[in-house]
Amino acid sequence: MPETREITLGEAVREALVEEMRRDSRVFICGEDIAEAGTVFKVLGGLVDEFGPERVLDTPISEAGFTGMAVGAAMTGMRPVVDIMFGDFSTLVMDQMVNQAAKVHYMSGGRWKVPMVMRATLGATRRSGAQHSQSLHAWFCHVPGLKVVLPATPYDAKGLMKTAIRDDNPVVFFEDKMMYRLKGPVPAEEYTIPFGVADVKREGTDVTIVATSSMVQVALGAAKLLEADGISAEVIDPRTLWPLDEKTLVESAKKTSRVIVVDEGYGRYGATAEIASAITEGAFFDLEAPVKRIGAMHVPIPFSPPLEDATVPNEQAVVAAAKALLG
Amino acid sequence: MPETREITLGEAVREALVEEMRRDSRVFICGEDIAEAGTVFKVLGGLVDEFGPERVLDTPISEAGFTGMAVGAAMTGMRPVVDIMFGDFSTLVMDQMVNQAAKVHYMSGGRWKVPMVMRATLGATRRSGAQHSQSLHAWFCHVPGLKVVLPATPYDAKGLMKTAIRDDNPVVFFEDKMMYRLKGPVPAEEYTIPFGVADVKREGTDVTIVATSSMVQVALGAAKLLEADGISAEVIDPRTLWPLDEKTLVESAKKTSRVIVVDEGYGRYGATAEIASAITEGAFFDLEAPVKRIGAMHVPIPFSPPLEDATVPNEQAVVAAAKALLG
Amino acid sequence: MAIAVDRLQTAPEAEIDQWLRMYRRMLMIRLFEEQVNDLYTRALMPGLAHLYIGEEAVAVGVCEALRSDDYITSTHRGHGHCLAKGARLDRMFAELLGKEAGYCKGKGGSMHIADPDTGNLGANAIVGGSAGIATGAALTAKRMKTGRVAVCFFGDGAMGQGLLYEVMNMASLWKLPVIYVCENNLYGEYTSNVETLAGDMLTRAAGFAIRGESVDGQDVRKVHAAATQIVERVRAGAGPAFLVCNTYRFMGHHVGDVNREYYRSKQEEQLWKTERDPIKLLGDWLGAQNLTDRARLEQLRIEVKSEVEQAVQFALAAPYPGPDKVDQDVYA
Amino acid sequence: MAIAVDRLQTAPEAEIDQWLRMYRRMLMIRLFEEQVNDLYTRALMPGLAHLYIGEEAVAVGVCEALRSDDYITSTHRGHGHCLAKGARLDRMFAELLGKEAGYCKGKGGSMHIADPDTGNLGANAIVGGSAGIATGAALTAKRMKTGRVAVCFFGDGAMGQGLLYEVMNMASLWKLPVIYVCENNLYGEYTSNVETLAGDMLTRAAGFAIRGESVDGQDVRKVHAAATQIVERVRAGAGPAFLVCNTYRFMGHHVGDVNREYYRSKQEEQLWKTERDPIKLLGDWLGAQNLTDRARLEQLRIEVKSEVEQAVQFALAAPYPGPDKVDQDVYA
Ligand SMILES: Cc1ncc(C[n+]2csc(CCOP(=O)(O)OP(=O)(O)O)c2C)c(N)n1
Ligand SMILES: Cc1ncc(C[n+]2csc(CCOP(=O)(O)OP(=O)(O)O)c2C)c(N)n1
Ligand SMILES: [Mg+2]
Ligand SMILES: [Mg+2]
Repeated sequence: MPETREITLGEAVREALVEEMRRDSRVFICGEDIAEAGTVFKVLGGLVDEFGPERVLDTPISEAGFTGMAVGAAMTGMRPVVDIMFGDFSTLVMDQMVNQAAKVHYMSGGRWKVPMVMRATLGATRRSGAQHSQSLHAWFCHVPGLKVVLPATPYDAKGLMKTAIRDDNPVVFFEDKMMYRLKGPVPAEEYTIPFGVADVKREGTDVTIVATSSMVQVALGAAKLLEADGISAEVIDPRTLWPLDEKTLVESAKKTSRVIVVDEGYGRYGATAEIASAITEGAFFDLEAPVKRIGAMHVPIPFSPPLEDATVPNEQAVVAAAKALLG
Repeated sequence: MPETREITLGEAVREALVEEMRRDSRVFICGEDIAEAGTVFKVLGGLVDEFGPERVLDTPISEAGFTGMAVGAAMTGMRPVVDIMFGDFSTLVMDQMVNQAAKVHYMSGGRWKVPMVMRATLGATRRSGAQHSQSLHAWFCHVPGLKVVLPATPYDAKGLMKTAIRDDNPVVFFEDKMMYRLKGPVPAEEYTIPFGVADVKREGTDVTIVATSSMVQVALGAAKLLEADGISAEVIDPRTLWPLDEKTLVESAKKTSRVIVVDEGYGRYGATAEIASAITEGAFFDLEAPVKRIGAMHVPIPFSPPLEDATVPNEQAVVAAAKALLG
Repeated sequence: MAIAVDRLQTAPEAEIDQWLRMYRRMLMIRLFEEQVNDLYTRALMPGLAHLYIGEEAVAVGVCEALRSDDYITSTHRGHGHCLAKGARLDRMFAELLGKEAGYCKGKGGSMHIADPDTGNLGANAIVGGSAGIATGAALTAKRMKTGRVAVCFFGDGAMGQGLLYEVMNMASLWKLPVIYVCENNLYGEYTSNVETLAGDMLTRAAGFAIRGESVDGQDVRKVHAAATQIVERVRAGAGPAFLVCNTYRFMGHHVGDVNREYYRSKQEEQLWKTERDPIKLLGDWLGAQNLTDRARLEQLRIEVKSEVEQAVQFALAAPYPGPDKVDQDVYA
Repeated sequence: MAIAVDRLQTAPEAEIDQWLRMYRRMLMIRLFEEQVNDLYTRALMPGLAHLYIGEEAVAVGVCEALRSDDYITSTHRGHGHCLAKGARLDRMFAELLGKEAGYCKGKGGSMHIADPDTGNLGANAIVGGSAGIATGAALTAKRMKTGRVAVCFFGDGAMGQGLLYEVMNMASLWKLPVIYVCENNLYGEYTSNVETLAGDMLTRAAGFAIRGESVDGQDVRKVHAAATQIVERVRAGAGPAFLVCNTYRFMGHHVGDVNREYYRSKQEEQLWKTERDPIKLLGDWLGAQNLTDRARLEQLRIEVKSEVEQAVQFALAAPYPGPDKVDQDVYA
C-alpha cells in the first residue's frame, strides 16, 4: 500500500526540488540567502549540504541579473530554478521574464527554449508592509510564453513543482508564504501533476467557489460554514492559471449556476476578471447571477494589522457572497 | 466663436506638454532622445528650443533610473513627465512605478505625494518585433495608486494629458504609436478632460462596442460596416481605464443588451476581462449574451507582416462578433 | 580627526555640545531599538523589524552634518536614520505598532517610515529602491536652487542592484547634490558580502567619476568629519559623492534572527560589541579628553531611557486606525 | 600588432588566409547591409533595420577569435554579429523580410535573429537586455565544463542599463567565461555619449574587478589580436573580461535616419568614412605588406556581391509563413 505522510507545503516544495535535483544534474537553484540560510522562509534548509554551493547558488541582491542569467543558462542546457524571495520583487525581473524568457522560443522560430522556473511568494497578513505582501501573479498570466502555477496544498505544491521543473518553458511558480506550514498528505512515491487540470477540492451542488492559492483554504472554510446553513458549495482550484482549465470551471458553473471567484491578487484587472469572464462566456445561459469576484482591496497593502486584515478576502466575505448569490 | 483646428494626435500631446510647461515651471520632461531629436516618434520636436535642456532632459538609456528620479523629483516639488519610448520597456520600470510611485502616498499615510506622468507607447503592426509592439497597460491598471489613461483621438490626448500633468498622483499615459498621425479637431482654447468619464464616440442601439486606444478607430470602422448591414452600434471609449467609468458602460449595455470589448492588449488576463466583468456585474440581467472580448492573440508579437496583422483585432473581427451576438 | 581637534581648540563649548548631542542621539537610537526588540520578544509588535544597533554612528554622524531641510532616504533598517534626522520617538513607536498616531498613520510600518517635516523621503523595503528617489530629490534641489542636499542611505547589499549605477551615472553627469552613503556592515541578511561583492566599492563609484571615500563607521567623529566635508562640497555644487561607512550590526538581520552562528561567529560579534561599540567609543573619548564625566553620560542615559519609555507607553496605549481608514490615502 | 607581425613570420600562409577571410567577412557584412538599405529604400523590407556599416571590424575581429561552438549575444544592430559568427546570407535576408525560410521563420525579424547552429543566442531589441543571457551561457559553460566562452556584444548606450553591472558582479565573483564587448560608436540613437556616460568605461569594469581594455575598433587586426588574447585567458578560467572597441556607425541609427546633422556633423561622418573604414584599412595594409593585390580583393568583392545578390533574390522570392504558423512556437 503506498505510503502517505503528512508534510508541510514548505517541505513539499523542498522535496520536489531535491528529487528533481537528484534526478537531473542540470537542475540548479539560485537566489538570495538560499544556501546556508535555506531561504528566509527556511524552505531549502540543507539543500546546499547535499548539492553543494554550485547547485544551490547564493547570489548578490540582483534579481534582474540572476534571472537573466537563468534565462541564458536555460537556453544553453541547464534547468535553473530562480528564487525570488518576495513576489513583490517581480517588479525587478519583468524584463528578463517577459521580454526575454517568455519570448525567446517564439522569436527564434522555436529554435531556442528556456526551461526555467521562477519561484516567488505571494500573500498578505504577515505584517510585512506594502512592498512585501503583494500577489502579482496576474501580470504573468497576461504574458504569452509563460505558464503560471499557484499550488494550494502540499500535494499540489510537490507535484506541480516537479512538472514545472520538467517543463521546457519558463514557468512562474507562486507559493503563499503564509501557507508554508500548512500540512497535508503527500505520497512517498513519485508523482507529478499535469498543468491545466483544475482540482475539485470539495464537491457541491449549490454554488461554485473558484479559489486560488491562499484562498483555497478560505474557500474551504467558507464551504464548511455554508454547509452548516444547508448550502452545498463546490470548491475548485485551477492550480495553474495558465494554462487554465476552463472546461472544469465551466462545467461546475453549469451545474451550480452560481459562481464566486476568490483570489488574493488585487480585485481590479486581476486574475478573477479573467476567470469570471471565461466562466461567463462558457456558462452564461446557465448562470442565475453574474459571477461574483472577490480579490484583495484595491489599496497598497497597509501595515497596521486591523487594516491589513481588512484588505484580504476572508471566509465571511465568501459566505456573504454565496448567500447573496443564493438570494 | 471658438476656433478649432485639425491637428494630429502627436501634435495634441505636444501642445498639452507645451502649454503645461508654460503654465507651470515645475513641469519638466525626461527620457531618451527627447531633446534635439524630439523623441523617436518626433512628438516633442522643438520643445528643447523653448524650454532648454534642463526642462527637456535627455537621459542615458536608464529607464529604471530616470523613472526613479522622477519619483523623487515629484515628491520634492517638481512635476515630471517621464518618456518611456516603447511601452515594452515598462518591464524595466515596474519597481519604480509600482513599489515606489504608486505606494508612496499611501505608505506615508498621505504625507508625501508623487505628481508625475509616465508616458509610453503601445500598439503593434509597425513591424517592430516582439519587444517593441506590446500593449501592457493592463499591468498598471492592476496597481492601486496609479491612474491609467489611453487616449484615442487628438482631442482626448490633449485634454487628458493636461489633466494627467495636473493630477497629484502618478499617472500612466499610453499613446498608440500608430495613431500619432491621426488627425482630429482640437479647440485652440484651453480645455481639460476629467478622468473617469467615458466618451460615447458614436451612438447606437443594437450593440455596444467598448474600445480603447487604437481600437477606437477599429470599432468606429466596424460600426460603419455594421451600419451598412442595418446594425446600429454604439462605440464607447472609457479613455481612462483607471478610474473606470463603469456607469456609462453599464448603461449602454443595458440599452443595447449586447456588448463587445476590444483592446489591443493581450486578450487573456487583460483589460477586456475587467471591463467585461464590470459590465456583466452591472448589466447581467439585461444582457442577451455574454460580453464578447476581443484582444491581441496570445502570442509574442511576430515580425512577419501577415502574421503580425493576424494577431491584432481588426474591423472584420469586430463585425463578425457583432453579427454573432445579434445572430 | 585633525579637524575635530582643531575645532575643539577654537570653539570647545559648541563642539562639546555637539559631541554630547551626537552621543545622546546615538543612545536614543540604541534604547529605541532595544525597546523594539523587547516589544517583539513580548509579542507586542506586529511583524518584524531590522535593528540598527551597532550602526548608530553612521546615521548620527551623517545627519548631524545636514540641515534640517536636507533630504534623506532610508532602508528596511531605517529607524536610526529617521531618529537621527529628527523623528520623534512616540510617533516612531506608534508606527511600528500600526497605530494611527504613527508617522504614516500605521499604514507604513517599520520599513516605510517617512516624514516631510524632517526631510525624510521614506524608508524603503526594496533593497536599493530609494536610490532613484534620493537622486530625484537632488535634481529638485538643483533646479529649484534650494541649496538642499539629499543623502541616500543603503546597505552593502544594495551594491548588487543595478538601479544604483544608473542613477550614479546621471547624478554625476548632472552634478546633482546627492550623497550615496553605503553602510557596509559586512552582511546582507545571512550572507557575507565576501560572497556577493566583486572588486572594490570605491572604484565602482570612480567608474562614474564620483569621488568616494571610506570611513570607520564606528567612530562618529570620523563619520561626522567626513560627512561635513562632503556635504559642504556637494552643497557647493561639486556633484555627487559616495561614502562607505564600515560598520556592523550587533543583532540579527531582523529581530527574529537569533541563531546566527551558521553565517557569522559569536567571537566576531563579541569583538565588535566590546571593541567597536560606537556609543562606548565616543563616551570613552569624551572621558579621556575630560570633556565630560561618567555622571553626565549616565544622566543622559536616564533621561533618554525615560523618554523612550514614555514614548512606548504612548504608542502602546494609542488606538489603531479605524476600519474606514483603509482605503483613504490611496490617491492624493 | 606585434603579435600579428611575429606570426606572419612564422606562419605566413595561414595568417594570410586569415586576413583574407576576415576581409571577406567584413565585406560580406558591408554588402549585406548595403542591400538591406536598398531593400528599405525600395520599400521591400517591413519595418526598419539598424545597419552595422563601419563597425564590421568589431564583430569580425572578435568572432574570428572564437570557436564555432562559443556563444554570442547580439543587439538591435546585430546583422554583423550574426554573419561574423557564421550565419548564412539567404536565411538572414529571409528573416529580415519576414519569410518562413528566415532564421526565425520570420517571427523574429531584424532585431531577433538567433541560431543555435552558430552559437547565436539571439539579437536583442532591449538595450543591454542580453547581458544576463550571455552571462548565464557562461555559467553553463563553466558548470558543464564545455570549454566554451560567451561573448556579449552591446553598444555604449547599454552602459546606462543597471543589469550590466549586476551580471558583471556575478561573472566576476564566479569567474565565468564571458567577454563583455562594448561597441563604442559614440552615439546612442541621436544622442552623443558625451551627454550620457559619466566617467571612464574601463574603470567601471575595474569596479567589479574585471580586467578591461580598449582597442581601435576600425583596425580588425588590433581587434582580433586583443580578442584572441582575451578569449584565451577567459577560456583558461581567468574570469570575465571587458573589451571596448572604439568605432563608428557610418549610417544613421536606423535606415530611416537620413538627416543626421542635428546630432552629428557631416564632416565627422566624412572623416570616419574616408580615414577609418575598416575594410579599406585592412585592404590597404594587405597591399602595403604585399600580402595580396588589388585584383584579388576586387575578385573577392565580385564573389561576395554575387552571393549577396543571390541570397536576396532567394529571400524576395521566398514565401511568407502560412497563417497557421502564427500561434505555433509560443510554448516548447
Ligand atoms: C530588491 C530586494 N531584494 C531582496 C530583499 C530582501 N532583503 C531585505 S534586507 C536584505 C539584505 C540587505 O542587505 P544590506 O543592503 O547590506 O542591508 P543590511 O540589512 O545589511 O543593513 C535582503 C536581501 C529586498 N528587501 N529587496
Ligand atoms: C531598454 C531600451 N531602451 C531604449 C531602447 C531604444 N533604443 C534602441 S537602440 C538605442 C540606442 C542604443 O545605443 P547603443 O547601445 O550605443 O547602440 P548603437 O545603436 O549605437 O549600436 C535605443 C535608446 C531600447 N531598445 N531598449
Ligand atoms: Mg549589509
Ligand atoms: Mg552606440
